[in-house]
Amino acid sequence: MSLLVNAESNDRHLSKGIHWMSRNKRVVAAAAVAFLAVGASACGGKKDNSSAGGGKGAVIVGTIDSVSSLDPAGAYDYGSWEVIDSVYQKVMHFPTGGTTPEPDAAKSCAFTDPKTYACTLQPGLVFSNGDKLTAASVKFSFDRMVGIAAPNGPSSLLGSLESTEAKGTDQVVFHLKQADSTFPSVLATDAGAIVDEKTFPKDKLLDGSKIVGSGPYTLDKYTAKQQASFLASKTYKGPAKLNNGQFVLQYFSEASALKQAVKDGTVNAAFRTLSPTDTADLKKTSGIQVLDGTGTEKRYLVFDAKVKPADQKAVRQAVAQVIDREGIAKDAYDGTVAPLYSMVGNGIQGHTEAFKDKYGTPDKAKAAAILKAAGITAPVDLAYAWTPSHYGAAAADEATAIKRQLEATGLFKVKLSSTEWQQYQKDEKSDTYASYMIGWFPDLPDADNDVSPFLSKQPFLGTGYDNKQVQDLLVKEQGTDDPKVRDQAFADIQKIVADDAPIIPLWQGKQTVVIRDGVTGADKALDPTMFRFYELGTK
Amino acid sequence: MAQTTPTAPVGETPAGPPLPAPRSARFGGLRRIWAAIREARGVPRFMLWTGAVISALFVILALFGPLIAPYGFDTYQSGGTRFPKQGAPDGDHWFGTTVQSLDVLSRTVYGARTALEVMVLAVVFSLVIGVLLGLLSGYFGGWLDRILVLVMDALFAFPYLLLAIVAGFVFAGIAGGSIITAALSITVVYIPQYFRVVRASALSAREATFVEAARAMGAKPSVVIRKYLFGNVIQSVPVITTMNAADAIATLAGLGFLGLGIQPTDAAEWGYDLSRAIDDVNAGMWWTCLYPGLAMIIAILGFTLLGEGLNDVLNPTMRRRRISKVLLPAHTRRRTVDATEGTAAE
Amino acid sequence: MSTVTEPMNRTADPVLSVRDLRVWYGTERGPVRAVDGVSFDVRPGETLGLVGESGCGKSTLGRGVLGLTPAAAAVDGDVRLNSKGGAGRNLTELSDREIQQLRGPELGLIFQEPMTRLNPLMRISQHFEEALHTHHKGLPKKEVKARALEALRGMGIPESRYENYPHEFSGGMRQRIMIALALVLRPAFIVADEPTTALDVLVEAQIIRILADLRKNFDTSLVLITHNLGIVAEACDRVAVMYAGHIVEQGDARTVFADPQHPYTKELLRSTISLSTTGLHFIPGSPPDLVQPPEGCRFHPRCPVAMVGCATVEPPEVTLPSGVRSTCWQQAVEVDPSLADELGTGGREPLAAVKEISVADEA
Amino acid sequence: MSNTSKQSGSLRRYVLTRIALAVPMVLILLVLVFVMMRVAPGDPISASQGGKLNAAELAARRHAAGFDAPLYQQFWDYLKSVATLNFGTTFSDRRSVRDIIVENGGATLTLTAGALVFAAVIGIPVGLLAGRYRDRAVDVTSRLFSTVSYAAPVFVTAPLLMLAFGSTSGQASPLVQLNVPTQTHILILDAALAGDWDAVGDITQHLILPSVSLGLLVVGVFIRMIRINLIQSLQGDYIEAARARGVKERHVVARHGFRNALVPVITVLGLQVAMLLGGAVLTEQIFNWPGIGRQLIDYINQRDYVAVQGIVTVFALVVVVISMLIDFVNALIDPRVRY
Repeated sequence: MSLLVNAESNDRHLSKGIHWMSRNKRVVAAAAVAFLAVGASACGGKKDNSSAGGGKGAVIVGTIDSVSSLDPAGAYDYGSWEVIDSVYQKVMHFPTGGTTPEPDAAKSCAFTDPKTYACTLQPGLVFSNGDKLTAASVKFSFDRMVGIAAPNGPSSLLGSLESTEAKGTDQVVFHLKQADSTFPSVLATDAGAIVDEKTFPKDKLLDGSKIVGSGPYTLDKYTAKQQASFLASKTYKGPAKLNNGQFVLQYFSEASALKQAVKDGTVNAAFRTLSPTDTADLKKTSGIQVLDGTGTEKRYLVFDAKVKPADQKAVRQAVAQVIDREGIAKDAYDGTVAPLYSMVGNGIQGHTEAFKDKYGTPDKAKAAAILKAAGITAPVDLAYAWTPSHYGAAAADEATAIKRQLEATGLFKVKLSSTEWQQYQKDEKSDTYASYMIGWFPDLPDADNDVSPFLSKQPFLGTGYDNKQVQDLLVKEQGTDDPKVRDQAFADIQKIVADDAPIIPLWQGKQTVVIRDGVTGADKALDPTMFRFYELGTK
Repeated sequence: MAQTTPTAPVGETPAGPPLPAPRSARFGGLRRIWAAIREARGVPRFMLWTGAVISALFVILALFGPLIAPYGFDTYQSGGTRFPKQGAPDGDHWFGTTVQSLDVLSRTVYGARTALEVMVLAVVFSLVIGVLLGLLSGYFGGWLDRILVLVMDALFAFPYLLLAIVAGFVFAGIAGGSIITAALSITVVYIPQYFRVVRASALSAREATFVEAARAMGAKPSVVIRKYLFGNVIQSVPVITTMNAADAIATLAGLGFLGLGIQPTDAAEWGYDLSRAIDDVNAGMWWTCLYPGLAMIIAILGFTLLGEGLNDVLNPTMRRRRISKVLLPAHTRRRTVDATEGTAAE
Repeated sequence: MSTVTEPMNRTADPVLSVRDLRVWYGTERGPVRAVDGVSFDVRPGETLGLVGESGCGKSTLGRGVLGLTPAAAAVDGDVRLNSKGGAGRNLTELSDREIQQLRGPELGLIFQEPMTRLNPLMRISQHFEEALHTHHKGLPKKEVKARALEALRGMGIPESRYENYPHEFSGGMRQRIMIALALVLRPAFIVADEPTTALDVLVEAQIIRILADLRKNFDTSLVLITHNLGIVAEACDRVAVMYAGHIVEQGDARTVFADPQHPYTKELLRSTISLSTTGLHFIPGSPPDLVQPPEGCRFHPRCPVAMVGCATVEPPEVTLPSGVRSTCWQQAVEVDPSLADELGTGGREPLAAVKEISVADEA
Repeated sequence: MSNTSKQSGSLRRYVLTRIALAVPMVLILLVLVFVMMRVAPGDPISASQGGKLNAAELAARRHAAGFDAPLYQQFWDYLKSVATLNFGTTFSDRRSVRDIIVENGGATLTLTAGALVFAAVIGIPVGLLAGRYRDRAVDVTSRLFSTVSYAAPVFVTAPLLMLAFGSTSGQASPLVQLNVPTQTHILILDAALAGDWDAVGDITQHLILPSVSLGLLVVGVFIRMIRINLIQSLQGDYIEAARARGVKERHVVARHGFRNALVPVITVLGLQVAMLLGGAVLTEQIFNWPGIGRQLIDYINQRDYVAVQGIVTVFALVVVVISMLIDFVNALIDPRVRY
């Protein structure tokens, strides 16, 4: 009915001689005006956003990470842990610059026996909502983590945890399934985040962004995939010394956009992850500094010893002999990664330069000799697989670089094959590839975490490499927390691996943070274990 | 393809105006198109020929890419010396080099090759499938028609780029990012277009008396479809085809840009090169973005112009009699004879 | 001979007098001589029937008078409009603006195809309001509606339909609305271009009656373009027969029909079915191509009585005692044998042989 | 007015039938989307955890997440989620697609609207001129422009625009985003409601480049369609009739030409919204625009097909609804449609 009335009135207008066109003209005109106005006010807007950088003492950090869960039980990726680490407290933590865990919520912790780890909590800990943090809270958190075992959660890190026991209000005892020297480190990861039993449901993940922890910050405002704003917590009692009252995580979809933002000054800092080109360009930009620190990401060239020609040790060795890590770092990554000569990451307790010691600098003569000795006629046809959909765009460059290096020696003919990540995982496990590209992000800054997943009895990659001696060494190092014993074990493992070359470590990522002038503490914040947002400040 | 066999009821049917004469049932459409093209004038003519020339150049570039391009699409060194990384245009590399120290010129040329392959495949696929389904649906009608229409409309309702993205994502997962995959993901987008057009004209032709007659004479559906509907439909197709060709290039690049297209190590693809070039643009390196971008725009432009021109020429409502001003010769007054006085007067 | 109209026609001088009007279209192949030197008069309240095969230039002539020819056309000649608004000006020399102002109040046009002539998005009321507003600035709304309804009533359209949309009317009603739209401005002169061809017989009769009444009610002069001789006989005072861009014969309708002079008129009359004729007669061949019209008399290729000379020399226009004017050598030579010389020696031999061939070509 | 009730009745009838017709279409759409997503390989778990866990662990988690449930089960859940306008909950970050639409829809809406405004402001006048003065300079140039703008993909124009006008990414500066209280989830509205005009300025400034890049995608089509339809409507019989009644030329063109050209134009332009939604995906990606399109790409990369399925469904539904609205508008403008 009302529709009709409109029609009617329109026609009345028409008959009064106000015609459609004139009306249309007016509409267009209005629109035009609006658009111009937009333009004008835009110019007005410019002033205010250039000042965004310093405003309100907040440090704004841009990133292309994304958050999958604000609840520790569902969070097992760097993006989420950036939040978790700031909002929640853990029994242990890694001190800035260190890789050996120290008490955080705990006053003290120790192995009472290889399978029992006991902690005493700090007195008077409270959550940001005022609830008390007691041994019960800790037990609740760990039981919950294991109980929910969320598909996207980190519960697998607690694989060695048998049960958690709360004695009184401040005593927590962790009973382990088997001896696990890395358990203290596990407690220091965000798998050990302590949640408020009054806020979090016992058997399911918490929905929404109203999260409560006892960490250095509270989550003030959260817009998924856009922005997370953190305010210094008034109730925090812990080792961290905060250099800012508020920091903001701004989430970007594209590295290029992030780069532009830090260039424009709409963010004070950019962390994870700019393209090599961007980083190179920003280094040249005035008013902007680029800081490098050791990262944890590693890239391995993995052989499948069940597939020809990778089944022949000589072939693997020959590749290890000629592969030029410096070249890959330069050609594919503009030096944003560092050469890696051992499966154990640089700066990790127990790291040795095993591959360098054995093979020295790339040398095709030696490689040729190795092949000759094994009676293999060059060139060897080697298939190398990589995936374009999991390791970023530069993966393509890395694959090409490897192909080029190997073929340059005339000893190999490399056939590149790229497969979408889903299929890639299946193929790699089903011994389809002779050699392939694998990236590794260790959960703990512990040598064991770099080697055991690949060399244990059931490795989760198709390596076809089964070495009893190595497996025994692994059991040995996991059984003790005596540094000397463990270091020796790792040294032996790395030596054997370098000799058998089932996996050739290629590079270890650098963490790069880009800051605008006036941002302080970035060097300290850039910690291999976890980025320390509280170290950042503005002059 | 049997020509008019005596059994075919062609001879008996009156040559209805909307239909080509029986003998030229299959080529009549094309002939008419060619005639229309030849008599094109003015803007349509301009668009038609510019488009044609550009498209031709594009095709040549693609076909003879290996001869034209100074290097291969994945060549990174010559004579042992490695190309500069992101080197600015100079004597050796007129268009500069990429982040992978590949020659931009060569990448661009080979990109045309890839684009052409995918384009041709996509158009052919969608043409064959779309036209076939359209004819069947329009000719037989019934539940087959109803279902097809629903499905096609549903596909049509999708934002086409979105559809291509989803399709690309599906196919890429199944078969990896090959040229065929890309072509298929694009095909999905265009089938409905052909289907609609073809079905519409098939429907109208189906009602036409001569087809009725032909069927009454017991002509096999295949014959009727081939000789009548196909000849009738053929005219609307060229326009869509060229337009889609243009679209296909853009869509392919779009997929490549989102990393859902062809694998970078398999072929040179403009969209992928562009996505890699975005970083360079922000770093003030214009050449890696400009040349593939330009090449793409020009290629699309060529086919679009061609399509637009064809549309103007073939679409009767757009056709228009050329204005040629008339100059009237001096008037010769008609002589009059007045019988009322009975004398001739000048 | 009707006695009512005769004296009026003779005395009053013409509302519209056309002399040597030419309308040529430019095309790829060269100019099409759609109207090529046409002269006629229309007196107040008179109805002139314009007949001829389709494609002979009838419609073009009508539009040419109203200055509605397309951009590609060239028009010249002398079209005097002696009505109040016309003031004896030559329409072919007026500016677009001036002629536009004359269209409606002075010159009306009724179309062949009524279905598509009304704007589907505008109510009937809006059509009338538009027309009246254009030519009578500031006419009060009530007045507008009153006049519109009056005109509609005249055409037998009920008031209740005033606010309806075109698609809600039948073809005949639409044509009546079109006529009402033309009449509401009381033009002195109306061209009706085959107003009934698209309509069924009953409606046709209706429309024709309406048109016939025009001159009684409004003293409007009318040029009625048609190929239907019956209509002419029924509704027209005078008739002009067109062939290939020329008027070949014109005069009092009854006289012409009773005693056609020009061979083409004869053929035309024979080819129309009537009770008298037995079987269907048709004129062999087809109208000539107006880009290269035949030399001499344009009808000679199809003319049953053509003479050799007809093929080369253009015939003069002969005004016969009856007042009928015919453009044909037959009459010309009868009236003034001396003209025969112009046809050259043997020019009066029949052209039969030639004709056979030309007909053969056509077949 | 005897015809009042009749017309409104017919209009109502028309609307109802049109809605009824849309239902099967929607159903087909749902099936299509569902099937596509099931044909699509991979799952969020192996995508996100693939590098970290061994095969057995992965399988266990896939089962826990119900990715191996029977298809009819999954389809039923899907239908329910659509029926409840919830569209499912993303796996990778456990947001309900409804929330995604609410939180990110605003951004997409703003962007698309901006693009439409730009396209309309440029396209409509130019198209009308081109159609009115066919084959004159204005026509030829506008056609070339439209063809070029049509030929240039977003991801080519966008970087070039960035290069030319200095790039602005995101729908606003982080601080503005931070300080504008969220009410409508349409940032520019929220800012206006909060009376923070600097923010509005900042937001609009960020809006311009993306809208222009996206608008260029369709402005060509705008021009082309308007031109063609105007030309065709100017060839209409009623145009000559109007001239014969001595209607002023500019009224003939405006009232009879333009208005009648409008009907098909509206339809086509409406369909362009679909095209815009598609283009928005790319634009949002490039300009870091926090709209639905960008979410879609994120979830595609995470193989989160619950999310992709939900978002795609919403997109498709939006298009269906829009095309329905267009028909209604046409029914209003053109009385014939109602019958």
